Amino acid sequence: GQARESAEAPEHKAIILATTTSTQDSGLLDELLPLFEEQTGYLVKPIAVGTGEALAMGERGDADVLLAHAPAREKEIVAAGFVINRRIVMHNDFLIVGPEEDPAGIHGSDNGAESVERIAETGTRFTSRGDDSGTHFLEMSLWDAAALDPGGDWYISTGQGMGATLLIAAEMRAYVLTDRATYLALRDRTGLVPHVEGDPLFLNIYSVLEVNPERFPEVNSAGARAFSQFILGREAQEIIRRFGVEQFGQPLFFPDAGKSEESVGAFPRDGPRGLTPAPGRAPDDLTPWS
Amino acid sequence: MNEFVLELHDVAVTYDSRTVLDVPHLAVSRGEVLTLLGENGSGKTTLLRLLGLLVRPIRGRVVFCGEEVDFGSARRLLELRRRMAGVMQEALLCRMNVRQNVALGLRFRGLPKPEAQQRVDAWLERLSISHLDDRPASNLSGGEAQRTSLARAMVVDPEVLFLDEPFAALDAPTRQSLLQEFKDVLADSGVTAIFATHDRGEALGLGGRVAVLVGGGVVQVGSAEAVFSRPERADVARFVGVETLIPGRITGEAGGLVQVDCGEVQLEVEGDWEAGEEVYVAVRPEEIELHDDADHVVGPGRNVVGGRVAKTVPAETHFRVEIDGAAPVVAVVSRARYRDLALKTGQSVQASFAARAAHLIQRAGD
Amino acid sequence: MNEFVLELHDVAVTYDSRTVLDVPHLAVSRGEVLTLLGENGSGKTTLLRLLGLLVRPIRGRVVFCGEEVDFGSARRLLELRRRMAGVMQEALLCRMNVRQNVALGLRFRGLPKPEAQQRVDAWLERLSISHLDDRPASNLSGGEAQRTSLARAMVVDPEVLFLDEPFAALDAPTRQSLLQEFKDVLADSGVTAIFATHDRGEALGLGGRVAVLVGGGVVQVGSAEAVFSRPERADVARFVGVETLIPGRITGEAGGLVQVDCGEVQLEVEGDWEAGEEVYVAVRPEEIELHDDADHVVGPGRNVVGGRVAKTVPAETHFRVEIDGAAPVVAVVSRARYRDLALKTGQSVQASFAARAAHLIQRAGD
Amino acid sequence: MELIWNGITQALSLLLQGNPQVLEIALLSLELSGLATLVALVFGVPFGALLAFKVFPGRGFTVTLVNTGMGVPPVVVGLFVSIVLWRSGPLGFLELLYTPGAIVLAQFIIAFPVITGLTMAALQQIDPKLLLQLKGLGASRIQLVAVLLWETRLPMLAAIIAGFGAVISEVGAVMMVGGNILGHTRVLTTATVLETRRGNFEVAIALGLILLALTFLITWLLTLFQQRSAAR
Amino acid sequence: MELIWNGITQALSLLLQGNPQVLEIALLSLELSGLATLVALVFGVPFGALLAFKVFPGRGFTVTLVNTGMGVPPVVVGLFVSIVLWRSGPLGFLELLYTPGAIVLAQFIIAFPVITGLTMAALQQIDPKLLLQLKGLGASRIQLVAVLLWETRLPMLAAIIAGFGAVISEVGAVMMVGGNILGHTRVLTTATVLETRRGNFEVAIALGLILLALTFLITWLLTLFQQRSAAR
Ligand SMILES: Nc1ncnc2c1ncn2[C@@H]1O[C@H](COP(=O)(O)OP(=O)(O)OP(=O)(O)O)[C@@H](O)[C@H]1O
Ligand SMILES: Nc1ncnc2c1ncn2[C@@H]1O[C@H](COP(=O)(O)OP(=O)(O)OP(=O)(O)O)[C@@H](O)[C@H]1O
Ligand SMILES: [Mg+2]
Ligand SMILES: [Mg+2]
Repeated sequence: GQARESAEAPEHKAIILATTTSTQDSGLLDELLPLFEEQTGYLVKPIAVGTGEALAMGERGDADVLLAHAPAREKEIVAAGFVINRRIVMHNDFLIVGPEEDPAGIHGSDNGAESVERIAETGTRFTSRGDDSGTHFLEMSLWDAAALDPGGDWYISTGQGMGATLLIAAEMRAYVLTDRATYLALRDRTGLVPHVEGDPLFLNIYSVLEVNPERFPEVNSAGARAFSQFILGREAQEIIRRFGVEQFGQPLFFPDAGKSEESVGAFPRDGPRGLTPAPGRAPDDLTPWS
Repeated sequence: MNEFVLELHDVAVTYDSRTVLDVPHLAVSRGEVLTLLGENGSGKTTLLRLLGLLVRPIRGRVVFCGEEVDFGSARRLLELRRRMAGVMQEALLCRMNVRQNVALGLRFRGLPKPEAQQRVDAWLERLSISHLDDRPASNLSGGEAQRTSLARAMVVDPEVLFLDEPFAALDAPTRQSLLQEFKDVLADSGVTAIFATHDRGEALGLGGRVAVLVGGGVVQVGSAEAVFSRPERADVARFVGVETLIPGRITGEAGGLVQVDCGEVQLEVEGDWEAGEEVYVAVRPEEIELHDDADHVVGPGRNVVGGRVAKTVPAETHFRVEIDGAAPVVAVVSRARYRDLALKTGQSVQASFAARAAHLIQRAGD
Repeated sequence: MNEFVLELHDVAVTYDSRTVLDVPHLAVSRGEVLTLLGENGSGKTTLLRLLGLLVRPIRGRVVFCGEEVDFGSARRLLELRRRMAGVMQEALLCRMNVRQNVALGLRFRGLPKPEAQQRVDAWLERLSISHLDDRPASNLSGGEAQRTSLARAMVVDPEVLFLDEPFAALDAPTRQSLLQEFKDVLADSGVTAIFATHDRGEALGLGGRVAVLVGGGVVQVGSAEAVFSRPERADVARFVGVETLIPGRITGEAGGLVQVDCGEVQLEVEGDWEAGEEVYVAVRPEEIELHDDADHVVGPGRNVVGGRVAKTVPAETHFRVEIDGAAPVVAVVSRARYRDLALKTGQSVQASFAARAAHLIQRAGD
Repeated sequence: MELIWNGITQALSLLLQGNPQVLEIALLSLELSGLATLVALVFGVPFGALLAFKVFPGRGFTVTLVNTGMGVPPVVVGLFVSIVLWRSGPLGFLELLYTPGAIVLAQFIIAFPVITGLTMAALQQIDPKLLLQLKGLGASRIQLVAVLLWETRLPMLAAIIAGFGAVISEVGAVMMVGGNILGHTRVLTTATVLETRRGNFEVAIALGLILLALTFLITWLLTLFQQRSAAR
Repeated sequence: MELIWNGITQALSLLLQGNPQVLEIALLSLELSGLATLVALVFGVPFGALLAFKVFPGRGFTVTLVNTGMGVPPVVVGLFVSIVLWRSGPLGFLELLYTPGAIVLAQFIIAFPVITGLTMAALQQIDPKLLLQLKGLGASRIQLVAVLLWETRLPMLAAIIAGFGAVISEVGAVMMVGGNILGHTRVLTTATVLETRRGNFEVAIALGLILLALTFLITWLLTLFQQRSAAR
C-alpha cells in the first residue's frame, strides 16, 4: 500500500501479531493497523486464532507480539519467561444472554455463579464454547464457583468461536456466556437478550505482550515494542474508545492503557442493559509515547 | 413362405448431415441369408445398424415382422432388439473374462444362470475357445477376440442375426469350417442372417441372396450366382471380380447373338439389345481361356481377343493373368495350365470366351 | 547381399508365465518380404511385436543390423524403433482427425511440417482417403480406419515394416490393387517387410518367404511356393490348404517312384523314402482332377482314387469338392469343368493326380 | 518436528488405549461421510450418465454447473445450508440444523458434483461403438450403464475416492451446519480444528493422523480393488 | 432467504462498483489457486503417468498413498505446513509462513494427489495395445504420454477442474498458513469466513457468490473445451 510509505521503513518490517479472533472479528484491528503501519512503516501480519493458539504461538516464538484476553494464562507464560512486558490495553465485559422467555428465570441477576447454578438445576440448555478460550475459562470458573461439573444433554459444548456459538445458542434456545462485542455484532441475527451482567468476574481484560527476544532471537522485538507502544498510545486509545459507538450505539471496548488489573474493575451499575462508559477515562496521560 | 422379417421403405441415414445410406426399398425374408457386399465406406455397417434398430433413420419406415418400428419408444425398441443379435466389425469386448463376455446377451435377457452356463459352454466349445474361458478379454489375440465376439452373438439364439465381417480375423481353415457349420446352423434353425463381408468366397459359400452397396445405395440384389456372373453395372462388375469389361457398341444381331463392335475386335454375346447401344462386354476371369496361338480357337459362339501377358499374380489355387491387347482382359488359369503354357510377361497369347459366358452392361455417359 | 536386418537367437516370450513364442533361430534379410502364417493364437502378432522391439523376450538375443538389442536401454530402443514402423492388427487410431493420425509417426520423428504434410498427402491419396483428411478418426468405417492405420505406418518410410493383417478389412478390389502396389513399392525401396496374414492368396501374391507358426514355434520357413506345395508337416499342410492327406506306409520303390500302401488304394509318389515308413500322401486340391469314369485316367505316374461326392462348395473362381471313398480327397474344379461334370452330392467320381504333384509327409505317433 | 513426533505417539496412545471419545468421533466421521458419499453416488452416477449420453437443450450449461460445483467452497455450501435450515429459514421446521442430518446434507452437496462430473468424464471416454454393440446384444438402458460403469471401474473408483476424500476431509461446512457439538456432531476434522485453536497441537496432530489412518484404510481397500481390476 | 437475496444484490453492487479491495482479493485467489494447480499439474501428471504405466516394488502402496492424499483434510495439510514453516520449524528460515508462497505450497499439496490420482485412473483406462502401437510408430516416452493425455483429455480436464476446484474453494489450510492478512494473503474464501464470523452474512454471501462466479467462468472455459472435444 502507498499509505505506508510515509514513515521511514524500518529494517525488519514485518511484525506477526497473534491475536484472539474477537479483535479481528469486531473490526477493531482494521481501524488500528493501517494507522500504525502508516505511522511507523511496519507491516503487521495479524493472525487471528483462538486464545490458546495465540498464547502457544508466543510460547514457541512464532509471533512477535500478542493481543490476548486470558489474564491468568498470560501471567503463566510471562512467569515462564516466554513473553515480557504484559500491559493492559482495554477491556469490555461478558454477559449471559439467552432466549427472551428466560426459562431459567435468571433475568436481572448480577451473579454469574448463581445464574449458572439455576440453569443447571432447571436443566435449561446452555451452550459452552469448550475451546479453552478466555470466555471458556471464565465460564469454567463460574461452574467452579457454583461447585458444579456441567454435563448432560442440556450442556452443549460447541468447540467453536463466539459467533458460531451464539448462533447455535439462538437455534437451540439456549443460554450462553458471551463477550459484549460479539454479542452486539450478532444481536439482530440471534434475537438473544441479555439476562445476566455486571458480575465483577465478567470483566474481559485485553493485554498486549511482547515475545521475549532473549528467548527467541529471531523475534522482531523493535517492531513488537513499537506496536505495544502504539496501541497504548493516545491516538489508538481514542480509536478504541469510539469504536462501535456509531454502529451499535455503545462502545465495544474501553481503553485502559496504564491501568493495573485492580483499577480496571469498576463496573458502572446504572442502566438496565448495557454499559455506559464512565466519563473521563481517557488514558491519554497514562501512556508514555516516545 | 414369403414372410418378411425386416423391410425398409424409403429410408435414409445421415451422419453430421451427410447422407451415408439411402435405400428406397429392401425386404429380408424369414430364414434367408442376405449378404452385403460393397467397398469400404459404402454403408454396409450402417445398413446393418439400421436393420438392427441401432441407428434412427432421418426418413422412411423400418418394419419388423409386419410392425412398423417406433424409434421413439425405448421400451418397444428394446423388446425388438432382444429378438436379434449382432456381431460388430470390431470385436468390442468388455473388460471381463471371455466367459462373462459371451454370457452378456444372456445376462441382459435375464436367463437363469445354469442354462446360460450351458449355452455358453456349448458355443465356447464350438468356436474352440473353451480353453480361454477365464482369460481377460483384453489380452486375447485378434482371432481369439473375434471368436469371442461371434460366440457372444450366437449364444443368444436370436431370430435375426447381424454379422459384420465376422470372419475377417479368423485363420483360413477355421474360416472355411466355420462358414460351413454356420450355413448348416442357419439352415437348421431358420434364423434370418444378414452378413457383411469383403470375401467373395464367403458370399458365394453362404449361397443366399447378395445385395451390393455403392455409395450408400443398394444397386443390385439377387442370388449370389446372378450377382457374381451377371452384374448389372460396371462398378458392381468390378467389385464382384468381373474384371474384363470391354467397351463397345451394338451393331446388330446374327445367329441369335448380339454383335458388338469393340474397336479392334468384334465380339458376339448372348442377349437382347438394340443396335447402337453403348455397352460393356463383361466376362468373369475364370470363363476366359488362354491359348498359345489362335489356331486352336474356333467355332461359333466363341470370341477371341489377342494380346500380351502384362502381369501374372499367383493366388492360392490359380494364377491371375492380365493381358494387354486389342482389349484389356483378365483371366484366371489353373496352376497346371499355367505350367503348360509357361506364361511369361510379354508373351503373346490368345484369350477366348464363350458367347454365353459373357454378358452386356449398359455403358452410360462415359 | 545376405545381410540380416533382424535375427532371433533362441528367444522366448511369455505372458503371465505362459510361453507363447519360442523360436530357436530366425533371420530376416535386408529387402526381403517375410510372411507369417499360422492359426489364431499361434503367436504371429507376438513375433511381430518382438521383432519390432515392443516386447522383451525372457530369454535369448534379438539382433538388429548386427547389433544385439539392449532391451534395458530405452534410448537405444527408441532409436532403433524409429527405423521401423508397424501396423497393428486392430486399427488403433487416436482421437484426432485422419490427417493428424497419419502424421503421428512423422511428428514423433520431428519432421518439418511442410515436408510432413507433403508425405501425408501422398499417402492419403495413395490409399484413397484424401477426402477423409479432416474427419475425426473415431467415426470412420472399418476399412477407412484400416487404410488410415496403413498410411500412418507407410508414411514414415521405414527400413523395416511390420504389418499385422493390414488388409483384412479392405474390400477385395482395393486389397488386390494395394497388394500389387505394395509389392512394387517394396521392391523399389528395398524396404524389409514382415507381414502376418490369414489370406493364402496374399502370402502367395507377395511372393517372398513364408514362415509358418504353430503353437508359438516356427515350424517351416521357405519360399511361398515351397511351403504351399511341399508342407513338411501335416498341421502345416492343413493350414496351407493341402487338404488331401492320405495316410499310408511305404512298401518300396518302382520306376523311380515310391510306392505307398494306403489300405484300399496303392499310390505312387516322387521322393526318396525308405520302406516301412509311416507317411501321408499330400496333394493340393488344384492338382487333383475329377473324372466321370476311370477309363480316361491312365498312364504311369498318375494315381486314381475313387469315391462319391460328399459336398460341393462354390468359391469365387472355382468349386471345392469333397470326396469320400477309399481315401478322403478334396479337389478344386473350375466352374466350366464343374458344369461339364454336372457334379451332384452322392455322385460317383474318380479323382486323379500326378505322382510328381504329390509329396510325402512323415506320419509321427498317430 | 518434535511436535509431529509427539503427535504420532499421542495418536498411538489414543488408539491403543481405545479412548472411547476418540473412537466415537472417528466412527461418526466414517458413518456420516460414508452415508453422504453413498447418497451422492445414488444420485450422481445416474445424473453423470445422463449428461454423458443424452443430448438435450441446456446440457452444456448443466455440465458447467456440475463442474463448477467441484469448485464451490464448502463454507459457501455450509452457509447456504445453514440459511435454509435456520429456524427462520424455509426448512427451519425440520429442526435439522446442528444435527448429523445437516452434516450429511452438506457433505452430499459437496460430493455430488465431484461424483457426477467424474462419472460423466469417465463414461464419455467410452467408444460409442461399444454402446452400439451392447445395445445390439439387448441391453436395457440400466444394464447398459451398469456394464459401462464396470468398464470404467478405474476412473469410477477414483471418483468415489475423490468424493469420499472431499467430504471426510471437509471441515468448514461441517463446523457450520453441524456445530461441532461434542457427542453429537463433532467429527474428526472439527475436533482437529478445535484442538489446534486450543493450541493443543499434539492432540490436533494425533486426531489428524487418526483421520489419515482411517482414510488410508478405506482408500487402501478401494485401491486394492481398483488396481486389481486394472490388471485385467 | 432474504439474506441470500441481499447477498446477491450486494455481490452485484460490489462488482459493478468495481470495489478495488474485492477485486484485489478475487485476483489474488485466482492467481494463487491457478499457480498451485499449475505446479500440481507439472508434478502430478508425470507422476500419475509413472504410476499408471510402470510396475515397480511399492507401487501399490504409493497408489494408496496418492489416493489417500485426496482424502487428507486440508486443515491437516495446513497444520503440517505450518509446523514446517514455523520459525522454530525446519524451514522457518525461509520466512514463508503467512505469505502467498505458503498458500501456494499448501494448495499444491492439496491439489497434487487429486491430479495425480485422476491422471493415473484416466491413463490406466487406455488400451495397452494403443501404447504398443504408438511405441511402434516411434514415440519417445514423453511423446507417448503427450499423445495419451490428449487421448484422455476429457477425464484429464475433469482432473484439472477437480484440482482447481479443490484449492480455490479451500479455506482451512489457507487460513492457517496464509493468516488471512488483508492485502497479502486474504483470499475470497478466508474473507468469506471472516465476514461470516463477523455476522455480516450479506457480505459473506456476496463474496461467496463472487467466488462462485469466478469458478463458474474458469470452469465454463474448461468445460467448453472439454465438451467440444467430446464431440470427436
Ligand atoms: N497381453 C497378453 N496377455 C496374455 N496372453 C496374451 C497376450 N497377448 C496375446 N496373448 C496370447 O498369446 C498367444 C499368441 O497371441 P498372438 O496375438 O501372438 O496370436 P496371433 O498369432 O497373432 O493370433 P491371431 O491370428 O488371432 O491374431 C495367444 O494364445 C494369446 O491369447
Ligand atoms: N459415426 C459416424 N460419423 C460420421 N460418419 C460416419 C460414422 N460412421 C460411419 N460414417 C461414414 O459413413 C459411411 C459409411 O460407413 P459404414 O461404416 O457403413 O461403411 P462400411 O460399408 O461398413 O465400410 P467398411 O467396409 O469400411 O466397414 C463412411 O463414409 C463412413 O466414413
Ligand atoms: Mg463396415
Ligand atoms: Mg494377431
